Amino acid sequence: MFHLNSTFSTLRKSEKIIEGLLWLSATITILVTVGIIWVLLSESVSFFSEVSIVEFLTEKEWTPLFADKKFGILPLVAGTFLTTFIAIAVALPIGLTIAIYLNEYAHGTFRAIIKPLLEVLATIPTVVYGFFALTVVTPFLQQFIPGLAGFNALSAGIVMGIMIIPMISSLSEDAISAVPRSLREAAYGMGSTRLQTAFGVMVPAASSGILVSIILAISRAVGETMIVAIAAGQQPRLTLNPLVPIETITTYIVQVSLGDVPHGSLEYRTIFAAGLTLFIFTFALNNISFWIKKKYQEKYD
Amino acid sequence: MTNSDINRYKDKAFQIFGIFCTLIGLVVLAVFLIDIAIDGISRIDWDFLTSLPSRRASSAGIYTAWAGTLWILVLTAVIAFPLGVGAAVYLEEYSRKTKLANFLEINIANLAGVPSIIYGLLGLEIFVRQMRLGGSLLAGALTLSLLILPIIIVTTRESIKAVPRSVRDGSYALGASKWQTIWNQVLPASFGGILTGIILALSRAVGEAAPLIVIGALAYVPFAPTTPLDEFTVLPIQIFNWTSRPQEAFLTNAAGAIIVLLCITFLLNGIAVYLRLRQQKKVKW
Amino acid sequence: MSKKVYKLEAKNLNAYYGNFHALKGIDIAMEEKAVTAFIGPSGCGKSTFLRTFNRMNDFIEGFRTEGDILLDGRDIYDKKIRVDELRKEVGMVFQKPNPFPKSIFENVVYGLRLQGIKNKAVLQETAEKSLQRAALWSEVKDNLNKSALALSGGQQQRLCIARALAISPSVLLMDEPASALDPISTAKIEELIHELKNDYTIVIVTHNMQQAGRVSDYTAFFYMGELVEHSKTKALFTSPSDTRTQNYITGRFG
Amino acid sequence: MSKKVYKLEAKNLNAYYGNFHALKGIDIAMEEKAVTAFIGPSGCGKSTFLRTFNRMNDFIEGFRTEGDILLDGRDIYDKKIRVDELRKEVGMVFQKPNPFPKSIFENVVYGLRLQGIKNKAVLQETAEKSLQRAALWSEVKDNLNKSALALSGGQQQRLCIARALAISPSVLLMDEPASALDPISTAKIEELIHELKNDYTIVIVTHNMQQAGRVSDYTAFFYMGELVEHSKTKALFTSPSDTRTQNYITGRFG
Amino acid sequence: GGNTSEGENSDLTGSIQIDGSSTVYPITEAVAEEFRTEAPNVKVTVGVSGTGGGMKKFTRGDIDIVDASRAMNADEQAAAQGNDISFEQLSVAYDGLTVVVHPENDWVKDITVAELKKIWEPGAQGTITRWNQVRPEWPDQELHLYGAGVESGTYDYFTEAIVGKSHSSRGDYTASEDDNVLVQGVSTDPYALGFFGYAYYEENKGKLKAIPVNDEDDSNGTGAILPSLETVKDGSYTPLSRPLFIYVNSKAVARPEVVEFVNFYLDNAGELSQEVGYIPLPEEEYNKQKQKFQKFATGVGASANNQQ
Ligand SMILES: Nc1ncnc2c1ncn2[C@@H]1O[C@H](COP(=O)(O)OP(=O)(O)OP(=O)(O)O)[C@@H](O)[C@H]1O
Ligand SMILES: Nc1ncnc2c1ncn2[C@@H]1O[C@H](COP(=O)(O)OP(=O)(O)OP(=O)(O)O)[C@@H](O)[C@H]1O
Ligand SMILES: [Mg+2]
Ligand SMILES: [Mg+2]
Repeated sequence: MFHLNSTFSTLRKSEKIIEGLLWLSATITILVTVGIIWVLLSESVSFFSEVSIVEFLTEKEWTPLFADKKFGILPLVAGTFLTTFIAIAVALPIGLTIAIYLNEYAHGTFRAIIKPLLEVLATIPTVVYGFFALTVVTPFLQQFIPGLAGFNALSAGIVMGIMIIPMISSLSEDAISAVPRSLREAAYGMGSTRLQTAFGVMVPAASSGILVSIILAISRAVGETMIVAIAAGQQPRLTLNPLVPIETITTYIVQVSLGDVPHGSLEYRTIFAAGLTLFIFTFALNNISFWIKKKYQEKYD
Repeated sequence: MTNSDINRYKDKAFQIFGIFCTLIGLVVLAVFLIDIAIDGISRIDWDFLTSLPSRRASSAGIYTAWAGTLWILVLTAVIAFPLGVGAAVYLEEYSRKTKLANFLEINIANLAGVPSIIYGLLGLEIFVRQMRLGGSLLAGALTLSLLILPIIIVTTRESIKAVPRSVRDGSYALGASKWQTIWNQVLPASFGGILTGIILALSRAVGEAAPLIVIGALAYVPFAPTTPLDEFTVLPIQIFNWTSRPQEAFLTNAAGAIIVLLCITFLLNGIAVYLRLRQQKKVKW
Repeated sequence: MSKKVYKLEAKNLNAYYGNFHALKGIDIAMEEKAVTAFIGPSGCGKSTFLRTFNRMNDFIEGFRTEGDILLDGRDIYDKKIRVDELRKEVGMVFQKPNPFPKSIFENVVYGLRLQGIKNKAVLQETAEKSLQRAALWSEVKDNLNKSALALSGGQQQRLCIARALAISPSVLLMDEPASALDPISTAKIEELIHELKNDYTIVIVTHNMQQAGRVSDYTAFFYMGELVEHSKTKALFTSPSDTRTQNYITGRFG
Repeated sequence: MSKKVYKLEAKNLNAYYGNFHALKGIDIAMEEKAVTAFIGPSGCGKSTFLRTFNRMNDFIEGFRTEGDILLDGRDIYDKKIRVDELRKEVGMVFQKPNPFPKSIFENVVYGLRLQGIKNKAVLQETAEKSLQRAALWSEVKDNLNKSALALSGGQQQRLCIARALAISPSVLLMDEPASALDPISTAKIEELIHELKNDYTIVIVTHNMQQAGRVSDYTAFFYMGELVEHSKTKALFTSPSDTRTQNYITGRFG
Repeated sequence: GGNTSEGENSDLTGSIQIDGSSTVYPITEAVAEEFRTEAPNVKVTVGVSGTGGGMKKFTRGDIDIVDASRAMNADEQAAAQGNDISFEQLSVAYDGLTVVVHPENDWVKDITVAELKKIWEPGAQGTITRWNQVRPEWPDQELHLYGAGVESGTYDYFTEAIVGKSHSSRGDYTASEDDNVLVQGVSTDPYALGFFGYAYYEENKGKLKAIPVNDEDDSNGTGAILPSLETVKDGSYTPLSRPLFIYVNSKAVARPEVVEFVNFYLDNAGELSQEVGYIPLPEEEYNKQKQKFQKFATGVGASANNQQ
């Protein structure tokens, strides 16, 4: 007979406790979200009691701190979208290429050195990046792009892209190297070149991890503040032209919350409305990518 | 040209492109490091590391700032590591693929995109005001922990996922409980990936100024913190503060402080790289 | 007269992967301290059935069973049953070798460590004994701290067998344990199975009918999720009662 | 008289994993359109040797060879040799099934896609032909778009064989291709090997001496990294010239 | 160091919490630093969460003193009252806003307040876009504007002084909270016109050209006047010099270390503010502030005593 009510019941109890603790850790993320929504909503509600949502969403100007106040969030959304897009356009090809190159082409020791070196890029304070964009990248680009303003979305986006390269390269490389060796062998055994192995087998097999790295990178770009605050100007403007000054939601929020605007005023509350917009924005983005990922995974899992 | 020649050229071309991309990263990094070093290395000396803040750039030091940064780093790691890994383990190993799990997944990815300043506002409301921690190290570390939690969770989940089913099966078949399997097999095998995530996360935390300012971290603190409930400043605040001063000499100070900040993160990275390498030698399937 | 208690029993067992009906109304009872071999064409459900005995299928999303599986007369799908205890009782060796990314020694003593055994001498002794039984000791005794992943496929599989033996289960499930082994190691394993059946109840999935003939007391033939025939091995191989079995064992199949 | 050109040849081949001397001075020559079986105890270096023919060991850090491996008289470790071309010429089936996490269809046509073939009809036709040859067609023909990972072990392995056949190599390396297969599939694969040797040169690693006897024209016996004996299969099994071979094939070993 | 301090005051202990404007921060930092030699056992901490954030904390009673680059507004006063906090406003220095152009700009010799208004008023957006629209003899070139971020006290003050109404200006200019960023912008753009703190001009004289401003009011100096220590201090550089403040909590002045600190602040603000790039108030103005504080401190002290 095998025994069940053994001395291991303490073990069983601790198993339950551990599971409970783990569950608690996971649900903390919900509490954080609830907290954020609460913080954002509590002030946004009184904001929207003074400013109509229709105006907020359709007005094409954002001038809440001027005497002539206009509360159209679109210019900030456009700025956020623009810089994020540029950053991802820089970071995705470069980061993924690096990940594949390191995994499939580079020698093991080379990879072991390069990977952490690149990760340093993500650790440089963003203030430094901001000044780099303003004082190095913009003047450099101005030599080729005549119409480029001193403050612009382009330099800020490019530098932000450089900053998030290691997010994509390191996490994607991790994902690719976690693909079982047998798959790689199968691909090479069929006469694949390294490139074909990478794109035909490794990248698809690691797609979930790669997608995650991209989402994280996008999220980081959306939430980044200092680079855009310093290098992109602070001019809310409804445009997708990367050559002119713009303002992003994050920049606006940090400027106002660290600025001299009286707290509790309508002007101050705009940051919560803007924050809420960003929150909804990323929420939609994440839902879409989650949905894509789901669909994609179901096919092969 | 035959098809296979084309493939070979593509392969070669990609290799060159790969080297090129890697070089871009490295060159930019080198430019940064050299630029910062040129600006700031001369400023770093014993006095700079041991002096208190001052209006005179030449006698201002970063003692309280780096002490605060170290405190924040350690506290944040201590808080965020178990929380993040715990949440990831729960989501990956325990939770069924239910609506709730889906919701949690989206929710976490979502949190990763919330700008840091909003975490600052959250921390101000919850930790500083409701929990009455004031502008203390603990309040700061809690705020930053929430900020980096999503990064840790997401990356940890990915590395847990990468542990082959067969290893888990082997463990369960020997009578291991769920937690024993996780503790003895899954976590050790995914340790390398988890570390990468935590480093990326902490590196982000260590560079943040804005949310800490919002929760009430200070710029001028003439004493190094001795308990988690003390007031504090951190290097990024000092750097941020100095870069906005009119005097050129403060910019040099900022560069010096950046070097110190980078050294701290290098040290952190170094430890992690070492652990990761050791790990990769052990785990290969 | 009280009903006879078998070591392992399945009663009208149905198993499903989602909508796919993998096991169809299986009834079987296995004697204690006997070797039962499961044979049948690839994909017929041998592995699926084997894995219900230690509930390894629990992890597969969408997998579910109907009917009962009894161990010593107790339903192992009962709510009160602790799966980890069950698995200590019912050891398993898998089709593909799956050593842990640890040293050889740590692989073998893993099960003991789980039970909280820390005594170095005990661990050492058990490791040696188990490795010897699995016919691996002589090859690795100088390298116990080497990573198990550096072993060849066959060595890895023998290590997995040693690992399962170390916790002395009363039932041993083996899913083609020798399919990656050379004849010499296979012979040793077969010999070992002979020895072990004095103390253990063994269920082995195999494709090698010679092997089934050599090692097993009973043989069960599966076909497309059904248990076609279950009887003494000799009887099954010499006078199968079902034509499908007949066709299969004479290779006249498909 | 010009020297005879063999399909595959190894000349004084030594191979090392770091400091471990895995293959010791191997000399062998294999005829075109013949089946050669590698046999020998687990860990003797069969897989290692097999994998030098398509340079799959290149990926293992610390692995290196001395001596020459010739394909059609050309040194495959020559700088000018293109490894991907070599591997199209020298197909491989592995010990553990390793299907891509793609659909069954995409697995089979993977090699064709590599070569830039996009014609739907050609792909479809090749897929069907290859799956039929690998004795899998009837089981999967209605599910070509199902994920290959949902197949059973045996089905997966047959899929891998189909995949290798689809690019029509001239040499086929098989590392225990049937160790996860049931007798019926195994018989089919063996039959297939018989058919294929009209056009292909086949090297097969096997633990099953019956299998070696059935499918191969030549057999090479390895022992502890050495090639002990290489001759016509019948000759090797009936009158081995080395006592180690004798001991091994009679199971008197170890 | 402080000229009126008489050696150490080492028996004074406690802590003083200050937060608020990053503009005022350098002065407070300098004072706190000097106060360390005066009273080594008093822990003074200074934050930079902005005038808005500082005021919020101040009106909730979280901090003792707030640095402010603008006066407390009505809402904030109400909040303070609601929390039973009374306070005193003290001026500590001037910040001279400087109008600057690119150093190669050779056409602008001076500018009038009216012209500035023409450039910066809300109606100018989209219409005043070229230099010659401001003054016909200036070139027909694009006009690029740089200025403080709209959330800053600097912007507050500039619009008040130039346009006549706080927060009333055009929006199509390059704004930055960080004046160094503006310096960078103006010094690389030949058609730029910008404004920022005097200290930033002082430190970057080589890269910038300051423009004399004419307020067309001869009662406080005739003609166009360049910002300088003297012109700001004597009040002739108007209207672009603004005062910077600290506010002191009435409850805090019950603590001797706070009183000591504020006195020390007012004693030394002149010298120290100049050292960190701001412009001191005239001497008599500091005396007035001190008297004001004296009255406040004793008055509050008395009422506190009365209540006991
Ligand atoms: N995880 C799964 N999801 C869905 N179907 C599965 C899963 N695992 C196995 N099956 C299907 O269940 C059937 C039985 O599989 P099982 O692995 O038990 O076969 P088997 O008899 O062990 O075959 P083999 O000898 O090839 O190992 C097969 O048709 C297989 O395709
Ligand atoms: N990656 C590796 N690193 C170090 N040693 C290895 C590696 N792979 C194999 N070996 C060693 O080389 C020897 C030959 O291994 P190989 O896999 O060629 O054996 P095999 O004859 O194929 O055995 P089996 O029949 O068990 O598959 C073994 O002793 C093995 O331990
Ligand atoms: Mg099976
Ligand atoms: Mg092998």
